[in-house]
Amino acid sequence: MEEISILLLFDVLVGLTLVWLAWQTLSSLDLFRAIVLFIAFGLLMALAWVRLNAPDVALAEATIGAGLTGALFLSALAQLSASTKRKDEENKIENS
Amino acid sequence: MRKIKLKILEKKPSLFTRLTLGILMFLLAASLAYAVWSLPTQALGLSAEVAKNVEMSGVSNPVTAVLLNYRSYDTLLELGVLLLALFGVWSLGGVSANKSSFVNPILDFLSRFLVPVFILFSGYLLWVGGFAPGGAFQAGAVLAAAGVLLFLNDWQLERKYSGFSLRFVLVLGLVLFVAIGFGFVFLDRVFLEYPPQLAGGLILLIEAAATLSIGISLAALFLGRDPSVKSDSKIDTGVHK
Amino acid sequence: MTPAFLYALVGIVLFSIGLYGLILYKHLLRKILAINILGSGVFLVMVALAARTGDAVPDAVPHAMVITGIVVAVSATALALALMLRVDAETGQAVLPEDREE
Amino acid sequence: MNTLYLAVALFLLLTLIAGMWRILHGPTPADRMLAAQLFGTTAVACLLLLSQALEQPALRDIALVFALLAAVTAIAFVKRAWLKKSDES
Repeated sequence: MEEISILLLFDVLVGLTLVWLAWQTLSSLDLFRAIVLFIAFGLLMALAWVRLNAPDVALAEATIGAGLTGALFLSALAQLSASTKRKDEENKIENS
Repeated sequence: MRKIKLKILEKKPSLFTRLTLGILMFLLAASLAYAVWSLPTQALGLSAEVAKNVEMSGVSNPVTAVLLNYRSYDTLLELGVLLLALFGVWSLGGVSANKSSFVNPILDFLSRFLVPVFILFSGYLLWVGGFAPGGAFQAGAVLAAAGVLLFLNDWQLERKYSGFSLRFVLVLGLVLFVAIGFGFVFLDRVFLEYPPQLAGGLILLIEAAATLSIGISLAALFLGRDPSVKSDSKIDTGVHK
Repeated sequence: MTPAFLYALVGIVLFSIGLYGLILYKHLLRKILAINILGSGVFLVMVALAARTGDAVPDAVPHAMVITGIVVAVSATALALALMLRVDAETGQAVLPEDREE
Repeated sequence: MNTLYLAVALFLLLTLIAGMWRILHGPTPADRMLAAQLFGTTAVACLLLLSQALEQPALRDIALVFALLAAVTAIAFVKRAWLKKSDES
């Protein structure tokens, strides 16, 4: 019985943290912070799949979440901030 | 190091908008929760059918059996979707990533060490997929991670491989899947149905090809541009700066 | 309160949060993040409903669909990010045309 | 013994949630990224404990994936989000 209550507590904690992370990810104005929170969200999703007895899905989420999503978003952010920065400088020159 | 502020300038939506949308979303969530609550707490779904036919499918992992045998249409079309996404990215031209001439010795060593391990692990996941969690998608994703690691290290595909060879590997999974699917149509079977005694080997063959295609496609998606197009030729965006 | 129902509930909340973010926020990167969270919510509901088999093995069909869905989601994300970079290169702002601030 | 494993897994989950403070408050991007990497490491330990307690050996493969692929995100951060900024400054 003890084990079941520990597992239930585990589930509740994972669920609440998932919701909290999702909210923080979306409401974050700092894009880099949002991406790092999203990477953490993916990690926690893998734990949720494990608890739902879906190890295949957990494995897919782990490989994609750890290996691809983070790299894709970080790479896109780097290219994005480079071009917006250029735009800011252009504005500065025009305004001066 | 200088503290980096990457804040975006976005006006906060008005309180009225946020409140209205929040209430709407709450109502949506509440009605969905009610719908889930009213479902029976015990439902076997299709698990009995899956378990009954798993001996005939050629593999003992039920998820692989569903993916590559019972519902192989899904997997086939999914390979097509992956290719379409890649064509979409390529057609956008892509921004050529800045290449730094500086080679970091630590990263260089790390990638030399890790990439073979990734490839080995990808093969392991492919093999283990027949009887335990694993399979083509997971193996392909690990292979793609190896590719991402190489691209992050400013590795470039040699030009002689970036044309036909690359495209051949990209479509290999899809073509082999369709070919095997159609192959047995002439032997009085429906499309994508395999004879039970051959199913195990055929699934492994298809999965191996699919792993290669998925891995290379995902890595190419990360690269974001067609490697056979010269990286210095910038595509005209049509906007005069 | 079974774990399956708990996770289904979490999935529904994630879906709602994702939809809220997708509608409200203008920056395209935040919209893409919102779509990903929304999708994760849907996957969570599907797998949670597949786990209602009691002590038996969970239903493998939704699992297979979710695995396919995860791979499709990541390729769609890559395409969306490429589109966002193109919009950014054309206009200097990573927002949809109707949200553009002059 | 299983109860102990599960209790330790729960404790690790709590430390993981505590680690979120660093992601939320930074202050530098490197702090946030390292906290996310710490998430991964804790998840590996958590998965190994769960695999022992729930008798699901497949979870070890997932832990292995996390341990192996964590490097990719870290390198993506170093190459794409960090070096560039320090070059410019």
